[in-house]
Amino acid sequence: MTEVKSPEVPAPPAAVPSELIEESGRWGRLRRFLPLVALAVALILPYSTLHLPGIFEGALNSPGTLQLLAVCLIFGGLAAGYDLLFGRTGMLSFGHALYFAAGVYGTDILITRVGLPLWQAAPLAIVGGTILAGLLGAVALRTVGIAFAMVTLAFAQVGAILVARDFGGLTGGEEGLPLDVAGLPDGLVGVANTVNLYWLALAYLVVVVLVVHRVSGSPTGRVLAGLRDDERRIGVLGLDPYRFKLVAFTLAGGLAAAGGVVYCLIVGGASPHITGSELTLSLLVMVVLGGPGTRWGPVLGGILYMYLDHRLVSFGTSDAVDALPAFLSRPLSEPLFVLGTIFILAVYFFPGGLASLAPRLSLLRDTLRLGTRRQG
Amino acid sequence: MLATRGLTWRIGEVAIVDSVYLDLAPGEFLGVIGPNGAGKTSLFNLITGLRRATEGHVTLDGQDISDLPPYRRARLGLGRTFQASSVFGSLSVRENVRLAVQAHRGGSLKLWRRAAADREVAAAADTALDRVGLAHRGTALAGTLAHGEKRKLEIALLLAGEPRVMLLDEPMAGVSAEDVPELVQVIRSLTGDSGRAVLMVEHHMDVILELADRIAVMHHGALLACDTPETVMANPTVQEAYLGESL
Amino acid sequence: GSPQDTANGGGDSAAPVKVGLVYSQSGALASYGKQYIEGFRAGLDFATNGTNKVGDRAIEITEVDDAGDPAKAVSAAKDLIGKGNKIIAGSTASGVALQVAPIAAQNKVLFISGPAATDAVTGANKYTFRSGRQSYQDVVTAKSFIGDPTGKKVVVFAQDGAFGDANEAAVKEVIGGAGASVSAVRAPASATEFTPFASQIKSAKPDLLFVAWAGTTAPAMWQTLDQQGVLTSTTVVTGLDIRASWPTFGAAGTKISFLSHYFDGASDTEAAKAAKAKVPGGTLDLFHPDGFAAAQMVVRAAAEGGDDVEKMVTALEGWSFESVKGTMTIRAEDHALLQPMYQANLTGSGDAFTAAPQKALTGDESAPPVQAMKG
Amino acid sequence: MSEPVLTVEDLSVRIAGLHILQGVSFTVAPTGVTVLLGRNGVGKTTTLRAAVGLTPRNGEVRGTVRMGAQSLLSQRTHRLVRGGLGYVPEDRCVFAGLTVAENLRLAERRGSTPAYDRVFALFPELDRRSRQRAGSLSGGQQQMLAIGRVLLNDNRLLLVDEPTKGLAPKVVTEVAEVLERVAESVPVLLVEQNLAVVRRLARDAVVLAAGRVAWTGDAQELLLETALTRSLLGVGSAEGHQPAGPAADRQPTGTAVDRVADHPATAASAPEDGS
Amino acid sequence: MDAIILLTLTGLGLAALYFLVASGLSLVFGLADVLNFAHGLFLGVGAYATWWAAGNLPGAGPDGLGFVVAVAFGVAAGTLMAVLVELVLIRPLYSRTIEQVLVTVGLSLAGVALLQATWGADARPFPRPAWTREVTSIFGAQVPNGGLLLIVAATLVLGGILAFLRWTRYGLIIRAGVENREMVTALGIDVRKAFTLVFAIGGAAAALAGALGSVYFGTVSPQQGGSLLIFAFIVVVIGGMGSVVGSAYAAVAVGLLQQFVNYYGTSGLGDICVVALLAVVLLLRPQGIAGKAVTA
Ligand SMILES: Nc1ncnc2c1ncn2[C@@H]1O[C@H](COP(=O)(O)OP(=O)(O)OP(=O)(O)O)[C@@H](O)[C@H]1O
Ligand SMILES: Nc1ncnc2c1ncn2[C@@H]1O[C@H](COP(=O)(O)OP(=O)(O)OP(=O)(O)O)[C@@H](O)[C@H]1O
Ligand SMILES: [Mg+2]
Ligand SMILES: [Mg+2]
Repeated sequence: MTEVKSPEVPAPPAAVPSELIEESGRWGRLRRFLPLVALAVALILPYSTLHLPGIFEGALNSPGTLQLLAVCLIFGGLAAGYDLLFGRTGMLSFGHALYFAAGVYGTDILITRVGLPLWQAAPLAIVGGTILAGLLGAVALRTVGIAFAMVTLAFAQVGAILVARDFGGLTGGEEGLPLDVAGLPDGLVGVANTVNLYWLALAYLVVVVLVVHRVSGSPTGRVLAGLRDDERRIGVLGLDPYRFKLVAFTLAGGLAAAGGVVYCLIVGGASPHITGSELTLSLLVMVVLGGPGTRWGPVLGGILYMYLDHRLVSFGTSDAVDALPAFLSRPLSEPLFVLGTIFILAVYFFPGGLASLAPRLSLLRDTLRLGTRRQG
Repeated sequence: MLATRGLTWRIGEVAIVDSVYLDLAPGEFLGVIGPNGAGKTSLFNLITGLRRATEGHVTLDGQDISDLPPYRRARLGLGRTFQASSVFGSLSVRENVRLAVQAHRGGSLKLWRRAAADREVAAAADTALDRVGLAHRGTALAGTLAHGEKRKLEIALLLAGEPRVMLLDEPMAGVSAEDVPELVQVIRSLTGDSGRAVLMVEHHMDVILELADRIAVMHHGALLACDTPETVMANPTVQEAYLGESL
Repeated sequence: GSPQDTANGGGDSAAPVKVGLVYSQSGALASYGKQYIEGFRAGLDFATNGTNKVGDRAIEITEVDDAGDPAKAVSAAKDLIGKGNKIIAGSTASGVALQVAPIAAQNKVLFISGPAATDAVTGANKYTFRSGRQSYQDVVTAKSFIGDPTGKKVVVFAQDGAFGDANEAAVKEVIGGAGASVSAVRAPASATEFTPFASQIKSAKPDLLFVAWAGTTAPAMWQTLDQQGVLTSTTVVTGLDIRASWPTFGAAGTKISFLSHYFDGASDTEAAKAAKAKVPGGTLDLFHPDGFAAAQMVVRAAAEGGDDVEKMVTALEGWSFESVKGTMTIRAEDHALLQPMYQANLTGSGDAFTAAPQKALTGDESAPPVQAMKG
Repeated sequence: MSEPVLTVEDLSVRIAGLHILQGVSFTVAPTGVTVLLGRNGVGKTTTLRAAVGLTPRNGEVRGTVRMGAQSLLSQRTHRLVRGGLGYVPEDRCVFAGLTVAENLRLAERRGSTPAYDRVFALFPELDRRSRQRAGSLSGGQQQMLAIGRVLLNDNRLLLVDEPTKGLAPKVVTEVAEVLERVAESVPVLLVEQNLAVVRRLARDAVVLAAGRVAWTGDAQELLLETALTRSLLGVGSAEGHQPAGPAADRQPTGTAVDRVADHPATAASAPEDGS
Repeated sequence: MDAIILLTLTGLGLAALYFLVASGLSLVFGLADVLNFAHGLFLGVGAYATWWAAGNLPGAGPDGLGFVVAVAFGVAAGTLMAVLVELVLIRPLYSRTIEQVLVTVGLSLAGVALLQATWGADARPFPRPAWTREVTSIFGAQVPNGGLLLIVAATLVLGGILAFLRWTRYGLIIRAGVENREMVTALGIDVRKAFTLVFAIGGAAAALAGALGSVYFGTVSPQQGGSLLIFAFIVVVIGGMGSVVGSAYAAVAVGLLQQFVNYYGTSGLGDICVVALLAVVLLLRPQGIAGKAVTA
């Protein structure tokens, strides 16, 4: 027998696309409203002067906190968009950062270098990012599995090189390109208006979640879920797998580009940090941390990841850490050390991502309740 | 209706499928038998386009479909099941069939409609499920089905596409003996509709003999015989190559 | 409450002066950040005579780590501004400085950029100042190595990207403008093998080679230039990096003419002595003067401006002060910081190298051209 | 009857939700060949693989399997094999990229001298082709290699899965001879479809049907009962030299399916059933 | 002419460095099926351990035999690290590819940060024999000895790995394990040990690459491993996963391409050409140069 080893397609841990199963039971109905509750909280948040020491530096409505939250929301949306590829269609792309970067740099360059107003620059950047994703996807999708991951990685690497190379001084190379605020509406400029950026980020997240969920529940979403399970079978049913994968890839690219636009506004510029493969890897981590293919997992994963990424910096320099002996405080003051350790632990202790916590918690709750009932 | 002309698939020097000429008439039920590794599944793969033949052609209604990708062939009315059940494990049984119906009816590339809202698709899917007797399992995840149920779901997926030529790859494999007669009934009903042709690989000789109009015997990639069951069963070469080896 | 409430913190004269420092405590530039903050503390001590007070107002410093990431720096700056800090300083990385500067302008707070060397900070806007040198000053110092540039052939070897672009442009302007013919050899910052570039340089036969290279690949680059005989065939000028990096020049170190922003022993001012006494380890390094000067500027701004940022700006513009490097002047037009620059050479081998000053350029001699204020 | 070398008790195997073995119990005598029979897909291979600990990851094994007093199910495969349980897999599984010599070398066990003489005496072909890549051997030669690999060491029990599958009649005879000689020194549990081989080798027989034991007893006795073998083993295993008329064949086999399904319940009375 | 010889030889030096990094990656990727993002960390561990040993370990030093001892210590440290990683982190996740990727990503983040926390972010001068800083004149081209050392080391490593795989029992087990893991256990061999061994070899190769790469660069820094890793990945994929010989070909192709394009083209084009090569190879032959045909 000729034993043939094929490069494994690292399929995401199978999860049920929740849009395609009907929820039932009291808990199921209750869960439907949880996102609305979360949205309501998110809407009220900027009006709250609540201070959560240790969790945020300032009051909830302080610009610093809102800025942090805005960044978290963006990444929640990005992760949800990436999940459309990875968790819901089963495509492992290592180059998703490229389309995000296209949105960031596209907006920045169009506003700062070309001098377009935001309302022209933003749609152009999104359309540009989407077209880029469509073109590169059309090429990359001729491969599958690890090869696909590597081709997308390669494309993203070219993007990173081009940005670093700073052709014609367009991108500002390693220094990045601060956004020229002259082209922006006043409401988006200045620390006092950070809340507007927060609204923008929240809107982005809502839009992405809406799109992802809507698409997942659409006929196309059904095909995508099928593609994740068995691509061969989709072909035999008379559907062109390539075409649907391209649709998902382009759509996810477009969503990432849109996220880039908002991110550019929030951070007030572009820097080459966002072009690297590290960002794609972090997206992957976010999705897996949250639970691929689950309704809210990737969003939560993205938010949590970004929160940790920002907050661990101040955790590292906090007095509590400084007070520890050197062999502990030195590593702990490196945010990446803590973040890396958290991933590793998360992989072992939440194998299905955060989303798997909910059922487990409810299991725990049920056991507890049973226990108390028995006692009572 | 379906014809293969010198269909050959080589890996390196070895011909896995070796110059196969087959003709399938409308309404005909052709059984394919042969020892393990004879190339039966590979032949199916060549016909449905999952593998590209190194030589030879496949024609459907006289049209050469050798260069078409699997999905184009499927749209022309070629449907198949797989030897190892390949259903969409993370979707519910009902969603599996709805996906197949939707694939057949078109309109899959709609990003903003609610898939669940399409009544016609749902109705057609339920009919297909009914026919294989899986209606009561509609909400179960296909990945959690028992083996025999998966085989039935495979057939439901096939039915949903309303193909004119159906290729069944060992539909009975792993089906418990109690379930065999039921499944045989389902398969028999496939040809009941006029003009549909079936090509079925099966190791259960009794099933083959019960259903097939003609039997093709494959051995080492080549077609050893293709004739009525009586003739094939009496053929000494077939006896030796498949039915039982003499010492 | 409304979302805007806390954004405009009011000032009252007995309240402390709040100063936010956003710089790299972790990440690739952590050691630059460390020098900066040590210098800052020494400078604050020096400028307030050890009281850490301006008048009767204490100076309250908040330090935030940006890990070299502009996005984190912007978040931190917004947070600090939101909490009523009127003065932000720091920015170890150029990318951070460039992204924080517009925020300062948008919110009308004072921003004193730190070690970030990019020329683009100069003249960025009315509220942005710098406490360190800029690339252009490096290049002017480099020019001082070749005497009369007329008819000379100069090659710039720089890495791709904005840092390299800025250096190439500055050399073309400063040395090319003085009559030399300038060409450039560029290499990717990520390059690990430099022979092709060394060959290109060598075949150009320059009278002066100006190298602008930062990052961990620098030692490999120098070694290759040395091995291919570039260093002995022409005058090679580059900037002298922090002390810890000196041994990494290896054998090449003694063959290079260095321009220097600062090194221990380059100056012997009162401030330098004070800084030396205060800095842990007692040895000054490249970016201690930046932190020191930043503290002096902070104290000046707070003393003269109170809580009024406009007044702070006025107080700083045109101000001359004695700092570690000697006399520094904040040019009113574009907030360039005119300061002495040094020529130096390295001697020694192994791990023990010493730098010796060859010549000092005054602040006027190394002054960059005046920029129009952009914002 | 002396202590059995292998005891299987109430063995159940589930793979991917499929209940393949449903409480299989039988024993293997300490000498001679015990043959495990049954139609395709009935679970013969699954039984052997469960015994050597090679059930796939998504599988679940219950029950007990003992070799002498040693319980096998809790142990890892390589330990079992080192402890003297030789396994020749169904698809031969020679390492195609390795030479014949390398394939054999791989099978050497630490602490015992490999019996190359024994192997090469049985299969001179392997000696001659020792530098050929195993992938380019013919099916029969590959089968020799697969058996040779196991015979390199002294074993307490051999599990051999369909050694004659896909082999030319001449080679089938050779393999049968080899097994016959091997069985003189080591007990063998053999899965075999070729009834002629079974007739020649087997002393005891265990017949599986639908995941259960349908019949156990003396192999020769089983083979004498044509109707019984037919009903238990199905059409595929009908003896080749018996050119049964197709029309005659059609009716009985149609019912054979149903009868096999009944067998687990009627296993005890099976022998009489055939008369 | 000079230029071509010089570029070829230095390009081969670069290729040797890529190969040293890629060989371990390729082994682990191809044989143990783990996409090891922590490989850069193994590199760093090897480099720092060598650096530390040269300064602190009795008998080790920057010159002569002492240097050999230092490198041996570095390689041992890298090997140990790799073995621990396999035993503690990878083994429990066997066949869960995505989780393995994540764990190695987390590990590389945490590990590199740990190196940085311990020894600082800045590059440190690397102890090395004086002759490695000099050049050898070959047909008029001044070829750096550091590069030649890499070429020699890479050739030895290539030969060593091939010899190991071909002639040792463990090599046999690993080669057989790639074909059919299960059957190897059925012959009475503990295949898990063999996979730990694959990691050990990968770690050793990485540590050696880290040590010799640092000799070549003259410095050691925490990020060094990570920046080489991306090219190593490209080399592994172009070469065909799991094929050490394929990696060698691919490394030579990538090294020479980069070197020549950087000389004759504009800066940055070299990297882009390499990436383009990867894309083209993958589109034409998804299994890589030496990869086996992908089927099923
Ligand atoms: N992709 C492949 N690469 C190499 N060999 C292959 C490949 N696919 C099939 N083969 C070989 O081709 C032969 C025919 O396989 P095929 O699956 O068509 O057999 P089959 O007749 O369906 O057998 P079965 O009854 O066991 O299902 C087998 O020997 C198989 O090993
Ligand atoms: N890994 C697996 N996953 C799912 N089903 C399996 C698996 N392995 C075996 N089976 C199923 O278990 C049943 C018994 O298989 P097994 O290989 O034990 O049969 P067998 O008696 O050896 O048949 P044959 O005579 O064809 O070799 C078959 O229906 C097969 O499809
Ligand atoms: Mg088959
Ligand atoms: Mg079997």
